[in-house]
Formats: sequence, C-alpha cells, structure tokens
Amino acid sequence: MNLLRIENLSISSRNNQGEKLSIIDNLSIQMNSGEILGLVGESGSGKSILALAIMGLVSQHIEVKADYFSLDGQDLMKLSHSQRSKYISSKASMIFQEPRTNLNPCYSIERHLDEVINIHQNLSHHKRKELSLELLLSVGVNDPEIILKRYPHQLSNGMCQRVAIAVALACKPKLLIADEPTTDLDVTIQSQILDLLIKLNMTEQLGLILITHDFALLSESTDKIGVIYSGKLMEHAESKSILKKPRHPYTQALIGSIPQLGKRHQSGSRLVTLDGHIPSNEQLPVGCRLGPRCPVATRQCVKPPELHLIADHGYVRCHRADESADITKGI
Amino acid sequence: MIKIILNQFANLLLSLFGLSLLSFLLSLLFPTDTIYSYQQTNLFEKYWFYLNQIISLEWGTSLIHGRNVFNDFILNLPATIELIFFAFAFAAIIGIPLGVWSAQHKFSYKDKTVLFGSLMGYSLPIYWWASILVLFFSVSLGLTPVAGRIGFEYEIQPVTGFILIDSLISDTPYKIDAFYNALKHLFLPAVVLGTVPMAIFVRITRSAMIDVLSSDFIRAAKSRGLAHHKVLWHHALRNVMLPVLTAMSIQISVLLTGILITEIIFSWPGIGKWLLEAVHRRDYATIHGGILAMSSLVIITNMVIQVVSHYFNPELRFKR
Amino acid sequence: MNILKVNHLSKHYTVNRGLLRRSLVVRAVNDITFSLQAGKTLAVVGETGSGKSTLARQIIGLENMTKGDIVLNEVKLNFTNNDHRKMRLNKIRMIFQNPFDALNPKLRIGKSLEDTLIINTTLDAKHRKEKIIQTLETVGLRSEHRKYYPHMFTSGQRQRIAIARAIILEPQIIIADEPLSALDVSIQAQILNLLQELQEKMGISYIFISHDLNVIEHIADHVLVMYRGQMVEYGSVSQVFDDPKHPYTQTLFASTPMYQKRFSSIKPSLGKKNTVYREDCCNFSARCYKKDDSCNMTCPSITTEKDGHQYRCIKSD
Amino acid sequence: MKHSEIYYQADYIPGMFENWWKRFIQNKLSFVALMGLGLFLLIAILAPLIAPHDPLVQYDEVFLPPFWDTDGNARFLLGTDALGRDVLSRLIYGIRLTLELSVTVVVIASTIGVLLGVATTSAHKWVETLILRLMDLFLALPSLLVAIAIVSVLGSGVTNVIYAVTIILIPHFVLITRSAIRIEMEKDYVTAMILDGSNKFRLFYSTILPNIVSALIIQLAVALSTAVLEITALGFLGLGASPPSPELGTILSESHIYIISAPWTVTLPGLAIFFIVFSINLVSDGLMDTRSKEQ
Repeated sequence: MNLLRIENLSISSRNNQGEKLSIIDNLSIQMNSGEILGLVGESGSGKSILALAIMGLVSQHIEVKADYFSLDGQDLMKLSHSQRSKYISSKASMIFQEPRTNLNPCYSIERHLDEVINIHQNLSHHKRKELSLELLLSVGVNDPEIILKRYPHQLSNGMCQRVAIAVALACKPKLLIADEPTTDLDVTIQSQILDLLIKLNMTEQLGLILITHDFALLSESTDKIGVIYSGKLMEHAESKSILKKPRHPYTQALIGSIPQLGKRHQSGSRLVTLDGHIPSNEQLPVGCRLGPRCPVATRQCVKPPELHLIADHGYVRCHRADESADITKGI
Repeated sequence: MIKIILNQFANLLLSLFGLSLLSFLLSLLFPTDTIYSYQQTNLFEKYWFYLNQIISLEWGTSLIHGRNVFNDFILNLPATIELIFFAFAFAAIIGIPLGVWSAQHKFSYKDKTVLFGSLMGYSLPIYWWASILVLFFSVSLGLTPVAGRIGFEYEIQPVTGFILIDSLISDTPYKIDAFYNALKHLFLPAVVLGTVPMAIFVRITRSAMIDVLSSDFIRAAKSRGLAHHKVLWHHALRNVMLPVLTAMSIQISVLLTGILITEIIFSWPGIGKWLLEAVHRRDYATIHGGILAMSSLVIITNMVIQVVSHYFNPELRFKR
Repeated sequence: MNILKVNHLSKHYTVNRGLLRRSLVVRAVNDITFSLQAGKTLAVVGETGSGKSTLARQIIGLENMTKGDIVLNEVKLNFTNNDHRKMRLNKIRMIFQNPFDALNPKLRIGKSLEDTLIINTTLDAKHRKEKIIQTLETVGLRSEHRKYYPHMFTSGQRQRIAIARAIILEPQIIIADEPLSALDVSIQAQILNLLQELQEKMGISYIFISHDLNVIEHIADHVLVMYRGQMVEYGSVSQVFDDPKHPYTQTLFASTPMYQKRFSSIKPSLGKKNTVYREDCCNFSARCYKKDDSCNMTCPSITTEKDGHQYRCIKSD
Repeated sequence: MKHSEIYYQADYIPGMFENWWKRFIQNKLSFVALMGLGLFLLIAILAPLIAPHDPLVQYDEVFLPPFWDTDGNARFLLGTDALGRDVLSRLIYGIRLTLELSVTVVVIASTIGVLLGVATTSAHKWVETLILRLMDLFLALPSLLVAIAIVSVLGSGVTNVIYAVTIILIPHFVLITRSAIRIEMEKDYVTAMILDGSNKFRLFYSTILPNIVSALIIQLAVALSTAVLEITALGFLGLGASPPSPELGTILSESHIYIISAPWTVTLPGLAIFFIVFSINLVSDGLMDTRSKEQ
C-alpha cells in the first residue's frame, strides 16, 4: 500500500507585484510504507518547501494545489483544515536541518517529550516518563535520565538531533521526513545519525523521506530517489537503477560532479559540471527547466518535457531519455 | 543561578558606586553648604564623608520646609509607585496581546494599522497628550477628575501610603465610594503615563513574535500536533518574553521620565512633583536627594528585571 | 622544492574560568610540522574544533603563534619585519568558507579588486583595469562584472570572485578554508575544476582545508589529519587513503558513506570527546576503538615510516 | 538568492545610494513623512519670511480664536494667546527654534558619540571599560533626571538645555557605533582587507564605514526625535528656554492652564511637536525597513 501518494502537486507564491511564482510544479511522487525515499536537489530547487507541504506547514501566503494527496490511505484533500493537521501529526513527523532549532530553547527535553506523548497517547504522568526514557534509549542516548533534565543548549549538536528524532518518534509516525538532517554535523556524527535513521526504518517499519543535496549520502541507504530541479521532478526511480545508469542529464551531472572513489589527483582531470546555476523562480527558462544548462539539449527542448515511464527504470522528465544520452561521456 | 544573582549584585554595586561619584560631584557643584558643609579639605576624605552620610540616610534637610529629605522621599514614594504600577499594567495588558495579534496577521492591513497606531503613540509628547485627554474625558465627557489622588470629600488616613489600599482598609462608611473615586483619579494619569511604553511593547512583542513564529521549533511543534493556541501561548510567547523583559527594564527609566511630567500635570503628590517643585524653588538638598533616590531606584529595578529575565532564559540560568 | 615549511607551530591560550578554578590552557594548534611543495596541494582534514582554521590563520599571519617558525621561499619569516610581512601577504592568499561574507557588499567588484592592487602593486589605473579584467576572465567571469555589486551574484560566482581576489596578486600559495562547504554540489564541482585549472596554469600550491574526504581524494597530493590541535596522521594521498594508520583517520573513513564499504570492519566508538586536553595520554583515547590501558599512560609521539608516512598512535602496526 | 539575470543586459548598474533610495521610496508612508519633514525644515528656514507677525509683539486682541471660528479674524489666522501674540507666528518661530536646538544637539552628540565609539574599539582595554561603564550608567538613568541635574547646576536656559540633551544622547551613539564596528570586524571581507595589507585608515574608510553608515543614519533619526521630545519636555517643565521665547514646549507650558478657555493655544503647538516627531519616526521606520530589506 502507498504510504504517501501525491499527484500533480503545485506550490506557488506571489511576489510584490502580485505575479505568481512557481515553487513546485506538477510534482507526483509516491512511496510505500517502510521505504526510504531520497529527495535530492540544490538549494532553490524547492525540496524543503515540498517537505513542509507534505506536513501541512506552509504559510498561508503560499498556495498549494494537488490533484490527489493521500497519506497512509487517507485522502487528505477530503479532510477539513483542522482534521487534516491532526491526522498528519499522527502519521508523519519532521526533523529540520539545524539540530538546535528543532527544540524550544526555553523547555527541558522532558517537557518536549511529555507534551507530545500527552497529545498522542493517553497515559499517566508516570507512564509518560517511562515512555520518554524508552524513546531516548531507542535513539541511542545512553544516559536518558540525565538528558531528560537538560535544556537544548546544554546538548551537543549530535545529541540535539537524536533528541529531535526521539520527539518526532513520540508521535508514533509512519512517515519521518528528515530535511538535511546531517548537514550541520561533523562527519563522524553524521554517519551515526544516518545509521540511526536507517535502523529505525528497519526496526519500526518507519517510512523515511531523506531530503539532501548530497548524492553521496543517498547512495547506499535509499530505496527510491527523486531528483528535483527548479521545482520539477526530473527523475524518480529505484536507487540502484539511478546510481547504475542515470537517465536524466541533470542526474548524470549531479553524480558526475562527485569525485569518484579512488580517482586521485591527476593533472588535467576535471569533474563533470553543468555551466551556470539554478534559475531563480522569477526567471524560469522556456521549455525544459534545465534547457539553458543542458549539454545535450536539442531544439525539441524548448517544449516542456513530460515525465516518461521508462521500463525497468522509473520516471524521467527528458525528451532524450530514451536515447540514453550520457553527458559524462561527452555526447 | 546563585552565581548570576551574585554577579548581578556585583554589577549593581559597581553602578551604585558610579552613581555615588556622580551625585557627589553634584553635591560639590551645588552652592556650598546647601547639602553638607564639608569640613574636609582632601577630595577623598570629602567623598568618604559624603558616602557615610548617604549610607546612614542623612540626606540633608530641605531649605524650604526644613524636613529631612529622605523622610520626604519615603512619604512621596507610594503615590508614584501606585501610578507607575497601573501605568505599567495598562501598557503590558494592552500592548503585549496587541503585539501578538499583530504578529499573527503580519503584513496585513490589521497589522499595518496597529503598527501605525503604535508609532503614533510612540511619537506623542505626553504633556500634550495629557491635555488632550483631559479635554476629552474631563471637560467634554465629565468622566474623570482633572487632578489629585482622591476627591476632597473623602478623608483617608494614610497607612500604607497607597491610596487604593488605604481607602479599602479605612473605617469610613464610604470606603467603596472612596476606592472608586481614587480609581477614577488614577485612570487618566495611568493612561497618559502608559501610552508610550504600550506603543513600545506592541512593537517589540510584534517583532519578537514574528521572529519566533518563523523559527523551526515552532514548525516542529506544530508538526507534532500541538494545538495552535498552545504553540502560540506556550512555545512562542515564552521565547518572546525575553526581549520584552529587556524592553521593560528600559521602559522603567522612560516611565520615570514620564512621571515627572504626568505628576505635574495632574498634581499627583508623588516624587516627580516633589522633585520638580524643589527644582523651581532651588531647594538643593531635595534636588540632590531626589535625583539620587530616583536613580538608585531605576538601577535596582533594572537589576531585578535582569535577574528575572535570566531566570526565564535557561541558556543563562544554567550557565557555568 | 619546498616553498613553505612550517616547524613546530603551536597556538596555546589560557582561558580564565572564574576566580576559584584553575585557568585552562587550550592548545588550539599543537606542534604542527609540515612542508609544501610548489604546485602541490596539501589537504588538512579534521572536525569542528580540531584547530585546522587556526592553523590556516597562523600561517597567513592573522593569529600569532606561541611557538614554532614559518619558512617561506627559504626565508625564515621574522614577524616584526615589515618586508617579510608584505612578502607573506603577497605570496600567501586566502579564500574563505562563506562566499556571502567574503566580499564587501557596499563596493563594486572592480573596486574591491582594485583596492587590492592599489595597496600591493605600483600599477597605474589603466594597467589595474586590464589586470582586473584579465583576472575576472581567468576565473570564468566577464569584464562587465566588475561594475556589479556582490548581491547580484550567485554563491558560485561569488566564490569565483573571491578566487579572483586571491590570484590577482599572483601568489604562490592559496589557503582555502572550506571553500566548498557553503556551495551546492554541482557548484562545488565547478569551483573544484577552477581551482585545479589555476593550479595547472599558474603553478599555485594549495593548503586545502576540508572535512570532505571525497573532495580531498580528488584534489590533494598530501593529507594532514588533525585532531584537537594535534597532527595525528600525515602522508601522501595514496598513503593515507589506501592505508590509514591512525584510528581517527580510520573512523573518518568509516563514517563517510562512500568509503564505508572499504572500512566496514571498523565500528566507530560512540564515546564522547575528552573535555580537557591532557598531555599525559592520547587525546583520542575516549573515542578510539583500539584503545587499551597503555593509551592512557603516555602521549604517543609521531612514528615516521620509511616512505614518509607519519602518524601518532602507539597501537598501530 | 537575490540573483537576477536582468543585470546581464544592463549597461548601467545603479550605485549603492541609488539602490538604497529606490528601496526607501517603495515605502510610501515614510516617503510622505520625509516630504513632511522637509516642509517643517523649510518652515524653519524661511520663518522670518513667512511669519505674518513678530512672535513677541503683544496685540490688543487677547484669546482671539482661529479664523474658522465665528469670532475668528483673518488677520490672526490661528488666533492669539493670553498676551495677544499671534499663535501662527509663534508656531512658525517655535518650529524654527525647536528644530534648530534639536539639530544642534544631534550634531554635537553624534560627533562626540561616534568618536568615542570608534575609540572604544581601538583604545586600550581600560579606557574602553571606563567609557563603557560610564555610558551604561548614563543609559540606565532617566534622561530627564540627568537633564534636571545639569539644569539645576547650570541654571535654565537654551545653552544648558543643549548640554543636557547632548549628554543624554551621546551614550546611544557610542554603543551603536561600537556594536556596528564590532559586527563588521567579524566579517570575512574585513579579514580579507587586512590580508591585502591595508592600513587601519583605509580599512575603516573603505570597508567599515560604508557598512556601518546605515546604522548610524538610523540612530541619527532616532536621536533627532528623542531630542525634540526632550527639549520640548524641558521647555514644558520650565527648565528649558524661558518665556517669552517661542520654543514649542515653552509655549505649551505657558498656555496649558488655558486648556479649557482657549484650547487652540494648547492643541496647535502640541500638534506641531507631534507631527515633527511622528514624521521623524516614520522616516526612521522606513530607514530600518530599507536596511532590513538590504540584508
């Protein structure tokens, strides 16, 4: 069963002149329960606002539209606003990039956990505390009794992120969205947090959406990957398939731009890059959003490409996906 | 926490020392023998003598009516504290919720109206504002009295010095009437005095609230299913209180400035009026004592607010 | 040829912890020795607080040093000598981490670059302009960009300008302090390519500070791993990447997704950092998966192998 | 990211000031307020030309109401006060005197304050501590109290008002300058300038000053509104310019007892003060707005 299914989600805002600016454009994505979905994109691609839209947290000035939007079998479009936020909070949780900003600096860890458990489960005070301790243990906090009494500023970044995950788990979610959960952490801590998330995915059958700009982070752990560029889903397929043979030029460039394992410094060797930079949403190019930067673009690319289903792979938004052009080989 | 209090106390002592130097300078600059007739020749000895006098509360006697300055100050203080308390309550009770409301509707016309209004309130010369309010409430509507703390028809024995309390504990048969009358007298001065702080509270609460509401932990709290009012009043307001408390400590000195003007206009028998009358009569001992007392009051209140705001901020509370 | 030699560089400072407690000596940089060859890249790896930025700032002269000396072009630098200072600032240039913070927002780009030339060269206005245009083109920008203000550029372009500012004086060494970490991956690759191109064209040496092992493997010739101010491992890329000796380096590899497979046998310990620096034991011992009692007895000294590979661990063999 | 491709086609890149101005006038309210402030300045400068009467001459018509009242007289557009002086002329001269005093005070205070602020960032540690402690103390004291202390030593009068209000304003300038400079010193571009080998003067002039100037301008506006309020308050309390001098606060203190019999003699000068302060505050609000957009 689909844990999350979104059809044609569009998010837009208005600028000072009242013009409509598209942030996310006709995005469709789905994931099954217990899966890990990786969303990759540069800053400005709209991946963070997508996460907020799934959680129902975008501000009122931003317009969100979708044809179909279901979470754990329930069509969210059929719920009223208050029902929807209640339902989402019981099914999905989110952790943010900066570990410290996940937690209210004025409240102790105990209060954070207690409050959330109180909303989602009807338990006595004593039971709530027991559960809090359990949750902290489950995210790898060795001395939960002590941590419970602490305030966010007294914890290290890595510990803050663990606690944030524990608080998120207190909602008993089926889906956890992690927006760049490891970017601000040291390398060694990064891998610990990532391992923790994957462990939770295995043990609790927790669906996980991992939002990142770093392809290297996704390679090993995810089941499916979605590549977002400038508000459009460019490629959406099984991770193995994408890593083995990316079909979209943008995905190819993203993977090519990561220095490969074992390739040492050589005079004259260069990484694959695309010229230029991601367009601002006030000046989107005509046709394919990647068009001006794409090395294999042809005349047909002035028409906006649709998502094609490619057999044994997944969805690709490129006119030339079938020709299996590969920019890394310099076609 | 104890460490913070000690630290603040040390700061307080330092400030009071600075203040004593300044007021000592004042006592030297005033015409000789108006406060103390120094026998000493050495400046340090003079200062030592001065400090001893101040600490033993011998602040000289008024040249006009020959009373002890410190006793006079204590006599006039309750009226001022009463006025400040109500002005502050007025400012906070209206200003903070209005700021929160405005922040919730940020950039809408409601918000812009509140901001515009608060900027107007912030720009009011309060002596003029007092006249306008008197013209409206007292002259046109006849609702409130123009001056004084209580009508002449009531005779209240001062016990605590706070007229509202005194009227309630007095044994006159009209004590409820007296209380009501005193409250009426208090209304206009408190509004006049509270207007500028209210405008400032609105602005500070609003901007702090906007900052806090856009932070991730508020989003996180919402995403965990907390009700909107809980997020707002528990999570957000708690964080907003920190800058507001800081603003309050600045407002104390703004209020004391306003006290001088308000008390003159409404003939309110507090320390402001007492001090200004002394200035006009060149009663140097009283001027010196009044300035010293009011300044110490401000510095001490500031310290108390600092300690409170440290208490509210766990980052500072647990600092080692 | 070694253009830069750094000998026993140290930076200690004392932190007062109130009246009743003993003040603490923090060793931000502790006894670092290395040399840098012309046209080569030395990468400095370490986590936050390992002292790698302090090391960079010491080399360029932004922070003074407690001990040690720096030899630039066979000249031992005298820090009070004005000529030496000028030479150091001209020959060693720096690129910062955050491209949004590295350019004066109130000045046009051309003016920023021109200031650098006015201070350091005797060129006249016409030559300055030529030099600026030529440099902008070298880093992949256009000549009209010199009239623009920093806010008109994207982060990648700003980092290019920062590089232009560094190379405009034709330095021998560029110190790059995490130049990529504020950039998106595809922009990172652009900047990385540019840095390589400049190295090949102008023969610049880099001291490249980073925490990203992929990038280091790609660009570096030598690698210096720092932990809590100390050098824990030093060697050529192949020495360090193929055969890391120090448990900390191994932990780093085991924590990076791409290298995890190769070092899957290593289970990083979850221990916390020692809070206080201690001179009498290995400072990594609390987090080390190899540690035993002997690690807490002595501070390990540097072991140098025949091929020049150095590391600071008594348990490695 | 504020990048915009449009700049690629443009030959002309507007300068920093032009950009700033464009952003400032986007806020229509503060633009109108700036115009209003300009009008007040114009009135102040041209006072001798536009005032219909001498502000000190006492005519026979006492308490004449403004012209729109049935008893009004077109000769005295806004009526006369208790001594038969023309209210309009007194207002015009009052605006002139009050603004003159305020601007003088702000100029002196900002010069001293900024210099002291720069000094604290580069001076010896104990000089810095001494200045900062003193400033903290002055900031904690109620401003009017400081003014009263000064006036009671030196006596009331225009020059003493200038001293008093200047002393009140200086600490704000010191602290603002100091914190702005310290924020700048942390920036990488300042480090880069030091690495260019720049001397202190060039560093300050070309890198730090352009970046702190907007903070200083905002503080100037804030100080100007404080100055107007303090000077008029001192006037009102009888500690400032002494009657018959047409200072707006002094005018108010003379007339506020006639609030019931001749309300126009109170409302009009008060309105003048209010509008001056309000327009300054609107402008400074706009300035802050512009600055926050910039960052």
